Amino acid sequence: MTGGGVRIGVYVCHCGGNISDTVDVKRVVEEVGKEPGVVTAVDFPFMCSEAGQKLVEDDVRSGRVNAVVVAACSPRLHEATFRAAISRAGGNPYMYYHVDIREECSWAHEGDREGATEKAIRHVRMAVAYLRRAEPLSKIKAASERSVLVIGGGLAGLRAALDLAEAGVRVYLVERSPFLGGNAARLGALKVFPYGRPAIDIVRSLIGKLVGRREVTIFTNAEVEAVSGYIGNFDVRIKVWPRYFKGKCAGDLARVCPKRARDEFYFGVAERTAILLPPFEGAYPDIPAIDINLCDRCGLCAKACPSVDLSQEPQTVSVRVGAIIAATGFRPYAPRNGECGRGLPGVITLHELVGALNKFGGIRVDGRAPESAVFIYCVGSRQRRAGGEGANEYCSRYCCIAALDAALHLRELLPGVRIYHVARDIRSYGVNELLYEAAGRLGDVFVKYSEEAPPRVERQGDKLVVRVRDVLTESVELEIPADLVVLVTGMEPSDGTAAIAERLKLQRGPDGFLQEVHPKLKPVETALGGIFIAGTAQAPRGVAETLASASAAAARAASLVLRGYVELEPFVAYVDASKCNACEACISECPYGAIEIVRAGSREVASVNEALCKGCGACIPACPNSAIQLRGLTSAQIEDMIRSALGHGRSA
Amino acid sequence: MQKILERAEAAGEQLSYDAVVIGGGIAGMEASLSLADMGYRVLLVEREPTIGGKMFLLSKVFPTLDCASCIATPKMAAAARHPNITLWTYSEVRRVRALDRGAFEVDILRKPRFVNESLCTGCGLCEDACPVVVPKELDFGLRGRKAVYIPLDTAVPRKAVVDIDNCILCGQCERRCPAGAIDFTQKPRVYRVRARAVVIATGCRPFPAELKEAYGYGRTPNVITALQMERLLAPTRPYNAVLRPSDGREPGNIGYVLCAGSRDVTAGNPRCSQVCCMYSIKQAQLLLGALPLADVTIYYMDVRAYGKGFEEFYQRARSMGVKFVRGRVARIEGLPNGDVRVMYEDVEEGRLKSAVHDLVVLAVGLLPDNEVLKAFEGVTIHTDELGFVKVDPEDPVRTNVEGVFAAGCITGPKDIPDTILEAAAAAMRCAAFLKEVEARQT
Amino acid sequence: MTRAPQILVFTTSTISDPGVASAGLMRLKYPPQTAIIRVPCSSMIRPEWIVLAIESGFDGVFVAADGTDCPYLRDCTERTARGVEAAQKILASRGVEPERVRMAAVCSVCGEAFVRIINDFFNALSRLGPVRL
Amino acid sequence: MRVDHRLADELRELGARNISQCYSCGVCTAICPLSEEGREIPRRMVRYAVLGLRDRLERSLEPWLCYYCGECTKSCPRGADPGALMMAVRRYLITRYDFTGISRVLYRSPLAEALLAAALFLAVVLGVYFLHGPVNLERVDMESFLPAGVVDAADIAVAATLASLLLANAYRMYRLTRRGPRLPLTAYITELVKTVPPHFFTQLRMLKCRGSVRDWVMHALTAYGYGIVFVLVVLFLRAIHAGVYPAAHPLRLAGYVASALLLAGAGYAIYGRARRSSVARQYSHPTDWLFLILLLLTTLTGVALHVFKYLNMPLEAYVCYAVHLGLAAPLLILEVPFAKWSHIAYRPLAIYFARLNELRARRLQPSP
Repeated sequence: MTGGGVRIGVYVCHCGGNISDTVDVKRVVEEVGKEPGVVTAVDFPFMCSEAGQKLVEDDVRSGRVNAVVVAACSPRLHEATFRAAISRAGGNPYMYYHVDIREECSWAHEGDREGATEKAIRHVRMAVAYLRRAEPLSKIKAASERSVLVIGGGLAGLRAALDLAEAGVRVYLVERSPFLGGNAARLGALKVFPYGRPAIDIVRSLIGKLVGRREVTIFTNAEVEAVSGYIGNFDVRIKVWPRYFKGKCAGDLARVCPKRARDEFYFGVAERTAILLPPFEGAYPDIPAIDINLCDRCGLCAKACPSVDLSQEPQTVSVRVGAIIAATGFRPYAPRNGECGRGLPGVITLHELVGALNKFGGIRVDGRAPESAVFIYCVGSRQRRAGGEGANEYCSRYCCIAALDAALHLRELLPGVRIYHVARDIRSYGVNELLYEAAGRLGDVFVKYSEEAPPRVERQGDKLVVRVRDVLTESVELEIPADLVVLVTGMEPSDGTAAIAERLKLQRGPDGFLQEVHPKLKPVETALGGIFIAGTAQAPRGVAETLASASAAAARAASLVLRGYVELEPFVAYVDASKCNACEACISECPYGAIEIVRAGSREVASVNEALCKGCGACIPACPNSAIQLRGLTSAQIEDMIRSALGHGRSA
Repeated sequence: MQKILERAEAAGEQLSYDAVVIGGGIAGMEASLSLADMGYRVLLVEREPTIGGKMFLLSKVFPTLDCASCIATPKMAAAARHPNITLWTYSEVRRVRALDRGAFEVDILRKPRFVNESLCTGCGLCEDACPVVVPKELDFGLRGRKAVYIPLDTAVPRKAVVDIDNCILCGQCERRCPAGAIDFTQKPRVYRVRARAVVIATGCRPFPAELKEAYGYGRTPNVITALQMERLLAPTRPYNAVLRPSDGREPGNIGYVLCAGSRDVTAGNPRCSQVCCMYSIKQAQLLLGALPLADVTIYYMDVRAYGKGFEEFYQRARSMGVKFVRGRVARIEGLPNGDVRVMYEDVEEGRLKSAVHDLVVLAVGLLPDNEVLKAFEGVTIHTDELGFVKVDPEDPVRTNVEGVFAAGCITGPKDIPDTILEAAAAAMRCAAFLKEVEARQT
Repeated sequence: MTRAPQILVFTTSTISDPGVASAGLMRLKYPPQTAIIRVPCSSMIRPEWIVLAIESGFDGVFVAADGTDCPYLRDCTERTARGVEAAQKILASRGVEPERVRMAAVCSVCGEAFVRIINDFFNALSRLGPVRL
Repeated sequence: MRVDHRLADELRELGARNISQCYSCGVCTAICPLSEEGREIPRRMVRYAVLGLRDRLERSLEPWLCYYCGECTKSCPRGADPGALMMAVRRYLITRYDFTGISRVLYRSPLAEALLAAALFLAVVLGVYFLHGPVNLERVDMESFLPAGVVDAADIAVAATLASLLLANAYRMYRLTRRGPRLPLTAYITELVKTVPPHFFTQLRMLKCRGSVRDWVMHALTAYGYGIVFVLVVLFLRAIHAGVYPAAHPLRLAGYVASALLLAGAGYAIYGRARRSSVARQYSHPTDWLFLILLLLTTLTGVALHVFKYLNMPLEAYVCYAVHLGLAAPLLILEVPFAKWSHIAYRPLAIYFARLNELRARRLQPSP
């Protein structure tokens, strides 16, 4: 037996049947109890419950056990739980190995009791082998910056930034576009949950509270270019693009500029020039910016306004933060040409409708106010992906509600309009049901289609016609004449979300949105410590849910940075100086520059800077002498695990 | 108990906290933990003898199908252990007075457990000794409990409590307890606590299904609520199997009636309860796992699978063979052999139909558990027509009273992921408020 | 009756291990004759470990790499591949089929892909029969 | 099928106030005691209404199966009042069956209805005023004031008009609702005999409605009371005028009983509507009120006429008679073919036509 006095306790969880229905936990306990070094092996219905944790604590406290194996669910759920339990009992939390016998065993091998039980035994044996060579470790403590970087100046970003600032945290808010407000500002006069106030009001109010707070630095027209460092100490490089404006301007600049492009603020239904004016009352900053990609530097604006300065250069700003919140938002799904009539005159998306209602205070088709409008739901959402390019399988959550909201708004503006809703399920969950009810009360007609028979939109003379089989009416094919067809499109991750995922190495789910660690245990945390996510970058959601998730992310970031220090896992590389001959092979392997050659007495050896080392282990195979090792996962441990897996390791 | 509580004495101690969190369910726990992690001192008050709220009674939770206990119990343990959290279970908020900006006076009644918490080890011997059996509330009457009992194995604190209303004072538990923890001399005490902020997280109560007369709940034994089904499916369940109440047979054919007490003006609730579709789909999946030969039919109007991963979860249920019938059940009647007939229109076919099930589960909606709002003195917490606390559109955890926040189902029905986000948000907003109050005072 | 092939799987803590776990979450089936070792990043795997696994009785080794999702390294795949190739060479020199070592990127939600790959690998190893050292 | 938003508006005018509230849960159909597989009501009618599928709606006989017990409305989780929709659909169908367009006017404009009723009333009263015979003020002499022959002639004229109108409307109803091929003539006759008389005389289907026994009884009593009076007036007017029957004569007794039934029935209905005692009586259309008021007043004036006759108050009796006839005219001429009373004919016919459609459908199916 190696490792001196390693006394191992093995605890096998039933997970209330999730495991024990498939894995014979009694046999696991019996088999691994025979392993050398194991002093106790028990099973328990819920290891993660207080009583289960107490089992571990009692054994550790009494000194009976000084190394622990818990075989339960995924380590990402409860590894930290049991490490904490061991610490509480006075043990070393790193004398621990978490074996997953649920996701990677009972759930994957349901119905194969023998196979699953064998696998569970094998994995616990490997864990025991690991622990026989384990040594007590302690966390690396590092000072943490009391500041947070918030990426994205939309609703979530604004809310999170304001929360943090109010809690006394220094905040850097970076927004890609020239103005704060994001998609929520573009909803404009549309009222949002619980339908007391228009969206723009909320955005304006948040901006008003945020701007001028001394804790807050806002970068608009800016991008996060690079992030390095680690939890508590991120170095962030921000590129700030020039606005080409030094201040405000009197006069109508929009007239001066000859260039034209679609105005994103109104979802492309209006035109703008290359001079981007503050899009709404109370926008920040309140000075214009030039869209330099559109601008041909004709200089007309510079003549009209002394504030224009076309000589401005991009700047790079570096900041140091303790945590990062990614609130990079969504972009509306863009229907393919031909999808539900996209491309025909009079067929627009929900966002375009919203843009038009806000820009023009109404909508006109061929110069006339529409007498009838058809909303087609689930365009680009809830689709089977087989063959269909671009479509999304997920439900975008907000669109039913937004469509109802927009329809009610439309009716307010055009009282006589006839509105048809062609939907699959109306998902006006919770209090939003009242919108559905109101739409019905006011005479909107609801038609439902099935996934197999999506509605078709055609042009007949000067009218549009929507053809749909109504499952509520014996599946008769209805022909709904319409002046306006609104495609209710869902959310997709924004370009900013995709870019930030790439840059920060954040994981994305199958739906493309940023992935949290666990929807209930760690709902705003990412796999990378110190980086949190909020709002629609994470999943489609409405305004209230976006605000809540933003405040939740702020809470997590605040509790991290307010402490003033962070504790990092001790799993970093170290060099066994006696084996190292300073060949420098490891140095070039390290992407973080964490290894350097130092003098150790009479000779030179490699040495690892623990704060910079991320513990990836990339240096390990480089060393010809196996001098460089990873703390908590040494070559010897891995080799023992391999040997023990099939039962040959016992004699080794 | 009522009589005993009337004789409650005022406790002499003057306690003060940064925040009092009312309700120890998932929202209250999460809010407390978040506040405590930010360095604030929290008093978490729970009415029941254990924290955990509704969540730790559940089986598994959508859309990940983790066991609810695996999520809830570690949080319960963490809340009980956090150095910044004081946990008072079996305690009721009697009065909340707003004295000033950021100054509340909260009277809290600590009910006697008749068990010395510091002595009790939760061994359960008293339970064995007690001769009184009454229906167990946490199992919705599906099984019995003793007059002295530990609420569930996963309870926090895992301590016994004497149900004095049903206790016959025979003293058997007292004699049996090896720790000498049973103490019938305990008295209720009212503590006056100063707090700078209050978080309301009292959650929801299920719609009382008997109010929907056409569904026969209470008269037809094999019509149960979804919460009862949760208990039948949960790992801490009463029978270790899914059995129907009338004859203890394994049901082979189960019907789910959605919107029982929601989206229904005749039941007084025109709103959607937001979670019933998903928990029904989840239960259907679990039932297909527990009873591989069973048929499960879900009667629905709109399947509201709106959250992250929900639609995929719904599609999975369909592919597993759960039958979805569009049509709201109009009437339910019990048959002499215990089976249950549901009458509905299959809306997609336009046909009047009826079906016979072994067991029918009512997917009951959620109503607010807002008793505590009456305790507020001098200020009124605004609620909507159903009694849910109204919040600010800009700050969906802020009530109309400054310094009072609300999170979880008390502001509207919601699922666990949303509840957790909202609770953390409430903690954040509360922390910002506390910071501001601090700044003004210094 | 031949023994089912035994496979050693290297996974990475933040990417491919969640990917393998997601197969379980989706209740996808693959052979239980698998043993999993978690490492932080697949680039850390030493070729000797792979060789040791074959010597210790495993019939195949599968490296579930991070691919482009790797949170540590941009060139994680190339580095991991280098190690795998080195191991294959050593094995080949000892008369062991290099096909007994495979690698593929398994993203954190790629349960289906993992199951497809591992089942395929399992079948391939069954066809190869036991290791002849 | 093209949707038509105007239909819902029309039906709204005819009393379907909340129908766009319907979210198609199907509870109304499942709760309706008269709904049966293959003849689902009311949700299907609701869909036709909100979508404006006129053809489908006009082809439907199902609306005549509904007796407005109110179960659907009571159970509707959205407060969409499907019962009122069914009533409105019946009104709409009456206007569709009626080729003259008068029902449409009656239903759409309470003012036109009132004016028409008033015009008929005045025409009759003035007619009596200008055309009456010698006024005997010594004793009540109805025969010389207004000879039975004249009244009978008017009766016949009215009856013929009404009958032809009703027949024409019934034929239109038949044409609108016919589905399938021609049947052998015998089938038409046997089915007619089997369905129309029993349902006409009993309206038995109404009993299927839960808790409807009292309504059915009152309904039946009113109808029978009316029937008796009708028969008496048509067949025995001369003798009645002459006052030849002693008090205990069965014919006179029958007259008394019938009057009492009519008074009770109309009174019950008016009371119920005024109190809004049940779902069906929550919202009354002006045509409903006019019908009931006319019925009540006609009966009351008839009774008064009788009283004046036996109290020997000639002038009062003559005036009363004129008013009575004046009231009876719109009651018969407006209500029977164009409004409320046409139910009496359409309901049994609907059952008959439905039966015929069933037979046709059966013939269309290849026999197994």
